[in-house]
Amino acid sequence: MRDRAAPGMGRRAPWRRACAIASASALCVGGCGGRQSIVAPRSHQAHVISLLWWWMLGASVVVFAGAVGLLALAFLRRRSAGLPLVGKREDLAGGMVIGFGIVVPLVVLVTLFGASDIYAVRFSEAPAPGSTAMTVDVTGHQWWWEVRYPGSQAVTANEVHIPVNTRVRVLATTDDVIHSLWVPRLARKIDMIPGRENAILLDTPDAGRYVGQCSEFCGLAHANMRIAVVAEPAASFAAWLANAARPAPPPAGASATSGRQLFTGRGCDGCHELRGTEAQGQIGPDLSHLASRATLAALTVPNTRAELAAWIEDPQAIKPGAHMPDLGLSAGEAQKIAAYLEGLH
Amino acid sequence: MATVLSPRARRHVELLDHAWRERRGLLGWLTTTDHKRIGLMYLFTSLAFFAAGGVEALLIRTQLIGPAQHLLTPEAYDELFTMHGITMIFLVVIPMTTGAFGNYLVPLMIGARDMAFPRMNAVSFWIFLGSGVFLYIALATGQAPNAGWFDYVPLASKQYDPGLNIDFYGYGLIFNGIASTATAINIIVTIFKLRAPGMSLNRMPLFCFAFLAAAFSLVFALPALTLATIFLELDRQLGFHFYDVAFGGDPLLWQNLFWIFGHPEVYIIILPAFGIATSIIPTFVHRRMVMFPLVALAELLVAFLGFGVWVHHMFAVGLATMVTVYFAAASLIIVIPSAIQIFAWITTILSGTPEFKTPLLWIVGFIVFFIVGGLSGITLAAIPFDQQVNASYYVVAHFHFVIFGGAVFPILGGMYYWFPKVSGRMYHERVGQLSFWLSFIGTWVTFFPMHLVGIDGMPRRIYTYTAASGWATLNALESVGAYVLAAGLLLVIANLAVSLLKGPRAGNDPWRGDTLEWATSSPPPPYNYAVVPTVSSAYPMWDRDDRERDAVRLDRGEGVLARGHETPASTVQDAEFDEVLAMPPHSLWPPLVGLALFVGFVMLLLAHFVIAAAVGGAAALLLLAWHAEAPREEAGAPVPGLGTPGEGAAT
Amino acid sequence: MSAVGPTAGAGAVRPPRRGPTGGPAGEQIAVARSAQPSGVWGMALLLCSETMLFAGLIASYFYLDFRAQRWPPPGVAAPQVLDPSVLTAVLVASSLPIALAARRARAGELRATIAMIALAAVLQSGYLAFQVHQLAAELPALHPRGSAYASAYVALLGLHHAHVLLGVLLDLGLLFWLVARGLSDYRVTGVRAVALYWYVVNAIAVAVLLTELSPSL
Amino acid sequence: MSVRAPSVVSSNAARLNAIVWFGVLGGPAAWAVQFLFAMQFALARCESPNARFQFPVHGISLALGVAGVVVALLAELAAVAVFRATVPDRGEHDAASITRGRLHFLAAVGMTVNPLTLTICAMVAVGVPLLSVCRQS
Repeated sequence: MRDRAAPGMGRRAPWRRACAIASASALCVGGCGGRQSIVAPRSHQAHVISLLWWWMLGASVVVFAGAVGLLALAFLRRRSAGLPLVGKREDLAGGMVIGFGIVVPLVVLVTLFGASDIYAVRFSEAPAPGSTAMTVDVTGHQWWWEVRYPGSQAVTANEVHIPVNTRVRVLATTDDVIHSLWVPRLARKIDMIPGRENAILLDTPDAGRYVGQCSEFCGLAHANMRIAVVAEPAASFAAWLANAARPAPPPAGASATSGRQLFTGRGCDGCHELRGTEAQGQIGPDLSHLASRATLAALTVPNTRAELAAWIEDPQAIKPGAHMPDLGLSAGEAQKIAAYLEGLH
Repeated sequence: MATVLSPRARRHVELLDHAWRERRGLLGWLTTTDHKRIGLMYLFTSLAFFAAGGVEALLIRTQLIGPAQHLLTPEAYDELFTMHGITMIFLVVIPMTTGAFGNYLVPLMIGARDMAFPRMNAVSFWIFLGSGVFLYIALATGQAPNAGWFDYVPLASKQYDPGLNIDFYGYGLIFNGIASTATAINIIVTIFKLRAPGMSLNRMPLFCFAFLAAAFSLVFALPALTLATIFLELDRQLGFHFYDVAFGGDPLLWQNLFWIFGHPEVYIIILPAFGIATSIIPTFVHRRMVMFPLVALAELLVAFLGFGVWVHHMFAVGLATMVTVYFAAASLIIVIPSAIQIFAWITTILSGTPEFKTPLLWIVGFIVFFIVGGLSGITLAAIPFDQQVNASYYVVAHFHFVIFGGAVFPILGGMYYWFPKVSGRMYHERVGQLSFWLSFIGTWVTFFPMHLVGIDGMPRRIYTYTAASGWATLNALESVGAYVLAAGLLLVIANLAVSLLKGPRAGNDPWRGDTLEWATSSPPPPYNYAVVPTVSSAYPMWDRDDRERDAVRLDRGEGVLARGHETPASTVQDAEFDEVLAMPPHSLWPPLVGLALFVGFVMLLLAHFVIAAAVGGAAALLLLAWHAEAPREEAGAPVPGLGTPGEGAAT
Repeated sequence: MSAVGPTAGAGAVRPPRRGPTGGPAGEQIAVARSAQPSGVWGMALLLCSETMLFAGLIASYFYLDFRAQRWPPPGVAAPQVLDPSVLTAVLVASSLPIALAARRARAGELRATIAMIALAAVLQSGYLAFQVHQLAAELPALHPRGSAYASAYVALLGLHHAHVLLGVLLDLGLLFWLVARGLSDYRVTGVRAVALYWYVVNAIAVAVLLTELSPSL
Repeated sequence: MSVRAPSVVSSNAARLNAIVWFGVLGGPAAWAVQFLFAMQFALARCESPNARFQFPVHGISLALGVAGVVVALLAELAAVAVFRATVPDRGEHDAASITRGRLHFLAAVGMTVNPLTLTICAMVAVGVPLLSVCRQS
């Protein structure tokens, strides 16, 4: 999925090919249009922006080559005074400055202003309320993302599920400091600022998992505050949403049951909520369906039982600075709690 | 002067030597008001901070050399990248340019004998030194600022950063701002008032236009930062609510105030570099700058438009497009003054006969880097694209090309260019060129790949990244480049240090330079010029007959002003001789005032407000005593060779 | 040509004056000069910086104002108009003795200069005393810890009062040296610079007053 | 024109000096006013939660933009006029020629700066009305 130029998307097909080829060629230095590359776009607005980038890059290369070429020429004819061909003509030298320094840039810059800041900007502007099929509330926390689906009980963290080919309005807010939601392949970034309700549009035709990251410095674990957008066909999205809206499933098996007791007994419920149980903590992520997530600690480690146990036992070792305290659990206790949480599908 | 003097001329020079004798030893340096010694103190202090900032940078690059490294804890990493930014901007580039180059060279270039306010010049150095020590005490005690150099609230608020870290930031920058403002005012008044008679605005070296523009930017931009940090400390120490949404404050107030300062700041950093470039190029290209008036304009216009672009740092905060376009438009047009200068430089080099000696090499390197940084800057004025790469490594690449390639390269070129003038000795050319090529390659390898990782989605200020991100190769490359760059910089220092002791004698004018500083001996005497220079163009050293006329006038004792510690002042626009200023000699008050302010700010930091107020009162008394040494008055009598004071208005 | 620069505008065309002898020791003062003295230029630029500081302060006040739903917030009384207006009028009035002091100083009349500065200093410190007393009385009612409005209000007045205090200190320092040493070109320039300082402070005082009272107007 | 006779010099120079400073500062001042005011109106309209700032931002932007363009044009004319009036004469170094050279220099500066500030005013004046009111970007 990562680097393949996805199948055409109507009139936007040429752009897609252009970008895919270009990203493959230009950025293979950078690990081949990596998982967070803005030049491997998977949405219309990301396409527009990457196209804008390729045009600006092209123009820049021309300017740079021209200027450095002139400097090289100056080196080659360092012994002969005057301009090439025309010789000592102060008026022409002045003309060069006015032409290359004022006239040409003026034309280019005014064009760029119209093309990007007046025209292209409308594709990445916030969607007007009510103009989209659905809204998702994403709230930044130090250092994880809370995801809620208005009109549904569903609450999750660090993984935003959206249906493909659907205009989704993401309402980006913060619970503490400034964060910035940035999933480069799908949309421009949007800062999450106290007291503001900022919005961006998510709308991709391609099912897939798109990784993003907090891009405004937000403290110790800023580097480990990643997010994934999971775009899936409408049917499977509906199924996921229905499941996510249900209360947490009961523990299955002995060790899970004792894990369940440890969860409340050792104070995990002080921060975490398990919907439909007495665990009603509101500080950390909702864990009602933890097992349905692919990763832990905001995409720091994969969500396997071993990693989960390790994370529960010593959070700081996995994510330095994280607010999740070390509860002094024994390895065994951590294993039991992990066994329980791994059952929460 | 190198030329043999007639007995009469020598008598005048002896009088001057007597009138301008400097104290020796440590006390001499402590109490000096000589712009050249103050400039040197600025130079060495900011070089020390440059070393510190460089070490911080190398630690950062080493931590990022591969995925999931553990050289630094997140706490240490946050303090290091914050201190790296603060150091390089407030403790290196500004003092190095306005402080060292401005102090040392502006009076020489305009044919003056000192700055307009010599004692204020000294006090601004001591305050700068104090602020630097203040900030590094924070690092030494493990509570350095750790919220990034632009220190966004609420992360920087008491709630999320309870230690002293941010208080060091707030008071350190207010403290530092006093010094910068004083220096800026001093430079402006010096350029307005102390130009040698005949040096009308259009005959002023472009170097001075650049420093004038930078100084004006400082005067008008710094108050915004001071205000923002005052609010910050009121919030943190007294529980005010300027930035606290819960009580009707707004975090964006900080961002606006900070960037109202922060963007002009970028031009404050780059403008002196323009000035250095425009004084090195004509010398080594053996011709005058093409389009002198446009280059002068470009330098001033950049400073002016720089005040209307700040929101392009905030395109992602969710403002309305119809607000942000105002800033986008200005951000695009501000490119044109830079384009004018770039093509003026290139055309001058192209149509002259360039000698690619070390100083010119650094300037050519600067032009190349500045073009790259300028082009990436244009892309950041395209709102949608900026909203993608904002706060990513693409931006880190952009401003390092502009600040390191654009500002530090000319500074190093300037250090080579004026080394003979300041030290009287010549540096080693071969080693000089080697040091350039090492730094040039190092800069490319360090900063260019940052564009690519930025495009590839790497945010700035992350202390670690995963192997899966695909950023490892480029980051390793960047770190290697950083070591190469460090080697190049060390070679520069080594070259200059060794040449200082062993270099061959340079003479007054080793380059056949174009501006006045090359007219006097190397190093210049305390009074700079035995005779007030005659000026009839912007390239006075290329008007040989004027220099010969000066020799004659010295012989006749015209325009020598040997009666005392004096320098002539002239009218602002046409530089007609206007009055004779008696300059205050050495004074002990400046270092004392600096010390008092240092103690005062430490008390503020520790929230001992009463003691701080008492220390402030002491500082006020020191300033009162300061004025006991009023300069000797002038009678306004005609001065042979200069004319009658005040006659300017008659023409 | 006079010193009408592109900037601080601190200079009008003046005929070069040969200073009349005056002052205690009959020393010659007021150097012949057609441009503004450096001291006046320096003060003018310092005041550019100060003006930017207060421009930012006032801009911040209104920024928080229009970001707010209600300004001042519920439960906080809008400031009363009369007292601050009268006090500011007094402060602005002190521009007159200041201007006279500058003129007398250039004419070399020491006593008149001292008298005028002293008079101005009395007016200014009277203003300061009353204002500080007022603010101290208001503080309990609107504690700066209470709201962004209170923060902005207190900071606005506090910084302005500090500005005035600085000016009074300048007055006193100047008086000290005038009494001790009499007039000289150096101190004539000093008087002119301090006068310029007060013109700007008084202009700012009016701006601060209008800002402070904006909720009540 | 004859700026030889001292009397003519001073009066002429004084007048040209006033004109040339308008020629240098007119455009930048026009932009500064347009920028500060138009942008502030838009900011107040879009950033304030309460209804007392419902300005017609499109119109304001257009009006101030046009005003800015006009002032910048006038300044340009002033600069051109002084530029033509003060072609420097070589060789002389009397006060008159110094002043003339300086006026010529400032005029050249003005001639360059005004078209640039004019462009900014025009770009925004035309651009803003094309944008939807207060849409977040």
